[in-house]
Amino acid sequence: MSFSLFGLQVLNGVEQGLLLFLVASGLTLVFGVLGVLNFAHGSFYMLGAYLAFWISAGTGSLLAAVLIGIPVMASLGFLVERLAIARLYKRDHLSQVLLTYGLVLLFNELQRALFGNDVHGVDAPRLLAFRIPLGSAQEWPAYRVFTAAACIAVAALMRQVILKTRFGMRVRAGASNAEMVEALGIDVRKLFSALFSAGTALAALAGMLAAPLTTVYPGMGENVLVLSFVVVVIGGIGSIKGAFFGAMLVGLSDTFGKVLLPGLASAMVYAVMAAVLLVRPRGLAG
Amino acid sequence: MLETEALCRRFGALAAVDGVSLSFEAGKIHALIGPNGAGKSTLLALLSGELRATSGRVRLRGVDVTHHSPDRLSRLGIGRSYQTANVFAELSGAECVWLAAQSRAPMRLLSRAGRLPGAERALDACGLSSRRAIRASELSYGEQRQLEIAMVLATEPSLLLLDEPLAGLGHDEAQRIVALLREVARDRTMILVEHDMDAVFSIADTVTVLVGGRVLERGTPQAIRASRAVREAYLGEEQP
Amino acid sequence: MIRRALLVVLALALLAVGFTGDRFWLQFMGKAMIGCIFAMSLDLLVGYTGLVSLAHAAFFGISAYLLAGLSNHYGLVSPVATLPICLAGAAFAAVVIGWLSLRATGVYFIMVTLAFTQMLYYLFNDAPGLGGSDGLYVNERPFSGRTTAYFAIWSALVIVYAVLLRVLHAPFGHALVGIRVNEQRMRSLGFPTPRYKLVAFVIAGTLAGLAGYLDAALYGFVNPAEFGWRQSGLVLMTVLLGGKGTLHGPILGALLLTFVEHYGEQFTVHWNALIGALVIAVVLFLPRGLAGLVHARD
Amino acid sequence: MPFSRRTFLGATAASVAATTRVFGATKAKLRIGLLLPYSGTYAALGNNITDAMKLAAGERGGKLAGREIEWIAVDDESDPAKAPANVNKLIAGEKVDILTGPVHSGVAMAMMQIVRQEKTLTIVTNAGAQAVTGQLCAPNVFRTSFSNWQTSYPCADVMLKDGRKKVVLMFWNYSFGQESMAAFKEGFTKGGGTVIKEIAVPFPQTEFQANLSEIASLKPDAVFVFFAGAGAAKFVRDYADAGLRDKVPLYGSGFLTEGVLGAQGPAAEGIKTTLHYADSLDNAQNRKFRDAFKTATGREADVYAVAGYDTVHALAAALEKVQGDASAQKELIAALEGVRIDSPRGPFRFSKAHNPVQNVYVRQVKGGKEAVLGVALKNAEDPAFGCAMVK
Repeated sequence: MSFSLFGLQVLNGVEQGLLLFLVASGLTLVFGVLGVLNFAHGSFYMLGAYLAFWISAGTGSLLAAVLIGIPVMASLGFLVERLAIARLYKRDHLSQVLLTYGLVLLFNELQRALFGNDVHGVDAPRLLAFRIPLGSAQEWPAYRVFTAAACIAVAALMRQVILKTRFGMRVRAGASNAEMVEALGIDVRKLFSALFSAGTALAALAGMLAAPLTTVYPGMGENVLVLSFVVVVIGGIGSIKGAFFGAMLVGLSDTFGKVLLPGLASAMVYAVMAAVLLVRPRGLAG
Repeated sequence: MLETEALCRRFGALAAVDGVSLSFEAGKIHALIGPNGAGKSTLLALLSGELRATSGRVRLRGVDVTHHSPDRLSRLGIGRSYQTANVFAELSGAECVWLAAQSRAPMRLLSRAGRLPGAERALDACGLSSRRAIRASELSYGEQRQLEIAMVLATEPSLLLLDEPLAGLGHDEAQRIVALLREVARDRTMILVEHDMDAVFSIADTVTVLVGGRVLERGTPQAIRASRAVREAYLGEEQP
Repeated sequence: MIRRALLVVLALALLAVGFTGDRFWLQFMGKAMIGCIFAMSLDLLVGYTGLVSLAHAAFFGISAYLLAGLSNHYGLVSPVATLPICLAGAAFAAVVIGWLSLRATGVYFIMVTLAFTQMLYYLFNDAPGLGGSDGLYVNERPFSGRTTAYFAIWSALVIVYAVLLRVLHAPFGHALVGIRVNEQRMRSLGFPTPRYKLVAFVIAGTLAGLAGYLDAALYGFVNPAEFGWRQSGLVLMTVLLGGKGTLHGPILGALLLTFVEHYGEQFTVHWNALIGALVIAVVLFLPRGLAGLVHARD
Repeated sequence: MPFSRRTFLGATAASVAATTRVFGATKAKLRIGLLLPYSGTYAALGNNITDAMKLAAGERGGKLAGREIEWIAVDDESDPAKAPANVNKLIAGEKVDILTGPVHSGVAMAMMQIVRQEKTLTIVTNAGAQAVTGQLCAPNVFRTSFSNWQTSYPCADVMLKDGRKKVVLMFWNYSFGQESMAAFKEGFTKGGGTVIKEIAVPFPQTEFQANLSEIASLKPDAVFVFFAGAGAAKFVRDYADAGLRDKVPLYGSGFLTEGVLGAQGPAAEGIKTTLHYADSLDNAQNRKFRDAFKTATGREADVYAVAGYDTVHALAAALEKVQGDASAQKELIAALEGVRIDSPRGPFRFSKAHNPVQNVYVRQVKGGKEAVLGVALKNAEDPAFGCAMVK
């Protein structure tokens, strides 16, 4: 592999990791603070992508889709938390896994009923419909660069919110010790609702941003879900920073796995996860 | 019997136990006292293997056991109880003790368990024979503490580590436990962490005062009572 | 008492199906009983030891593939030879995967087991030499004829039930429950809990291997889809629907799911939503599963 | 003797009249089992096949050789792990006269295992696994769709004629992709071409960037790929986005653009593929079929629907030869073997291995539509490796 190709592949891996990070960040927040293993996170990603397709097909604007879709998905997240997740905080992981798995089945049917089974393409905003040369032979669409930048921006924003705001302080406190937060007189119910909505919105945002890149199809949430779990676990549950490095690791190992060990590429990511956990049983940040 | 040598345990920047070297003589009751956060429970957890020492050594009968797992230490004769009654709520008293006694038998997958004389003795010793069939969760708190000690005894330990065995008990119940502890300690070594100073001074053979993760003073109850340093650092702030 | 009587009636009813000779019911109930064995074996981990494993389908699949390999490449067919080899293979895999995964706890344990399942799935799915995504046939099957296979499965179910009952009432079983309730306490009492958990993991994995063996023997077909996390998830769902922490719960769950899958589809095209709603309802309102209902009446 | 749809329909009408007289109202319904995906990734395919089968039946007055039809559909979820139970449900439980389906090859393999034993008359309506009409071929198993070989082998010739000598292969690493590549390679190397790299992408992953960079650095004459469905949609967009479309021409088995042209948009322009059907095939049958399908379902017909459509027509023609008596299996099989129909895809008959003998067309995406450039291989017949029925 030539040096320039190597550099290109690193770029590919990082780019793949960034989008994965956006999905995984919501998952790790919910996981870390609420203690809930949310299998429906992938469904929120999928619904986000479908909304992006549906609204942008109607209005011709992806931006409009994001502006309308995010509040819709945040409300959906709020409802799901109130009606189902809130009853699980004191229950074991098995119940959480199964309840959210049940939600996955329901959301899949919802998608079928609302949008049908076809594969749809979503066009990138016209403003970004140009390409940037990358080396001599390959180009990158500007939209791909934009999503990568958007992911970095969201990551930076999240960092600011978590480190600098009152909400962020509560989230951090909740992640380390939920009982303590309660003892400090913070309304944990509200905090949890808000956080779950935020997590849902993050997943949906990731789906919307990804829609022009990935196309929109049934079952798209599940592939992403399993990979995000890998990211979260590698990073250490509840750690945004860990999720970031986990996403990079997964993105890079998947990219290089495909190029160097094509026969074992799929197993690669899981092997990396197993290896990380055998050395650090609570993830990179744990 | 049990010795520590420059034992340390850090949590990040905080040294909860900071260079503790102690020797616990066999057949005696040793009390660990000190203000909250002095590192007593941490020290106990280090001795029982539940926490790993950052540095330093623990020796049991001269053998280095610093990084042994809790179950291995238990099989070497160290039994331990916790700050709150730590019993199996769903099981009856007899079953709890019986289960504890099973830890000494080899792993048995298929055979039915017979009666275990050790378990019976432990139940008797703790005065729970008449309450044997009652579910642990339905016993009074004092009885649960008795049961916990019975479970430890069923593992036939030679050294007992007890973390605040009197915590949360009324006067009468505490008296009962103190009597029980005296009885139990007859042929065993005992290290206990306790806040009830009357109880400590009445049953302990030696008292060790920990402050800020270090040993401040060590001696007979009389000597400790008399120590000015202890008074200033500890007894002054917290009424015995 | 009532429960025991009901179970005996159920066992006899299942036995009676074997004498009908009806090819549909033989396979249908045969599959259902394999589901029972599979779910019971997982319950040993989930319900009794408190270990939520997503690797369970791996042992099912390994044993099934071993049978295919033995039959196709070595001409070994007789259950006397193949069953012990397949079970040993599943047990060995369980030792390795269990030993590695049990170093993690809680959610991390769930995720490591998921990683191993996925690794095996892709290994078998991507390797044409192992049949690839199309799977493999078991050219010669250990049991001649459906009726023989059915009775073999029935006997296996009864034996597994009896063995698990015995194990759970032995000191070992009590120790597992103790570990689920409070592992730290069990350790300080002197139980080498990692070893107990590993033994439980291996027993469960071996029994899952038995289920996989029977499945391959019944249908003569193995496929990587048997490894996937969806299969592991499905059997978890079975255990929870039926009621974890009991032996009859998983049996109820497996039978119920088999029937719901069969008839639910005729009821509505959105039958996956039906199953989703059922799962959610059970989690929220019947935390002890269907077995909880039976207990309530006891 | 291939005969046109019109004379064929005329014959049908006559024989319907005849059979009604013979069997009257006492004739039991014909039970046709459909083992198809109605949920999951392939649900759209399952629905199209089903609707086209019903459309064909409707064209025949809802009856085949005078017998009313009872459709028994089972959602196979494209899950091979559940396949044996689902097949058992249809064959032993529902006691179907004729089994049709599935889409997924893994499910087809499970199905083959059972139908070879049970001798149920089976018509495979999509899955292209070579073995179905190769190693595992059986007198009671027919296929109305294609074999993987048929969709890829002819493309080798097309590429060589276009002057592409050094190519990279890229495919989803599962049996469909592997078999397509093997067939292509066979034809391509025989014709003097060189495969400089084979890139296997784990199925069903849709992250292609790493491999696109590889292709860009290899600079081949062209790339031949196998992807389908959502993966195909994404691949084609990524390929164009990477700026490769204009530098390295893209070829593929027809599934690369089938059913996903809308999702691919302008990215698909210029891609050449080979397949036994194209939406724009210019013949009367195709126009009539597409109109009828659109009217009945509101959706555009596609290659999957064609297979369903032909299944019912072929079956009807054969059943008429045996007066609707599906239990006379030997005669029914012989009748099916003799069936010649004018399908929307062109002339259609079964080979000795019971796989379709059909034209394979070269298609190119022009203006968002699939334009037919010509016939890549006329009356393409699968080599049926390992089939005992081919002497």
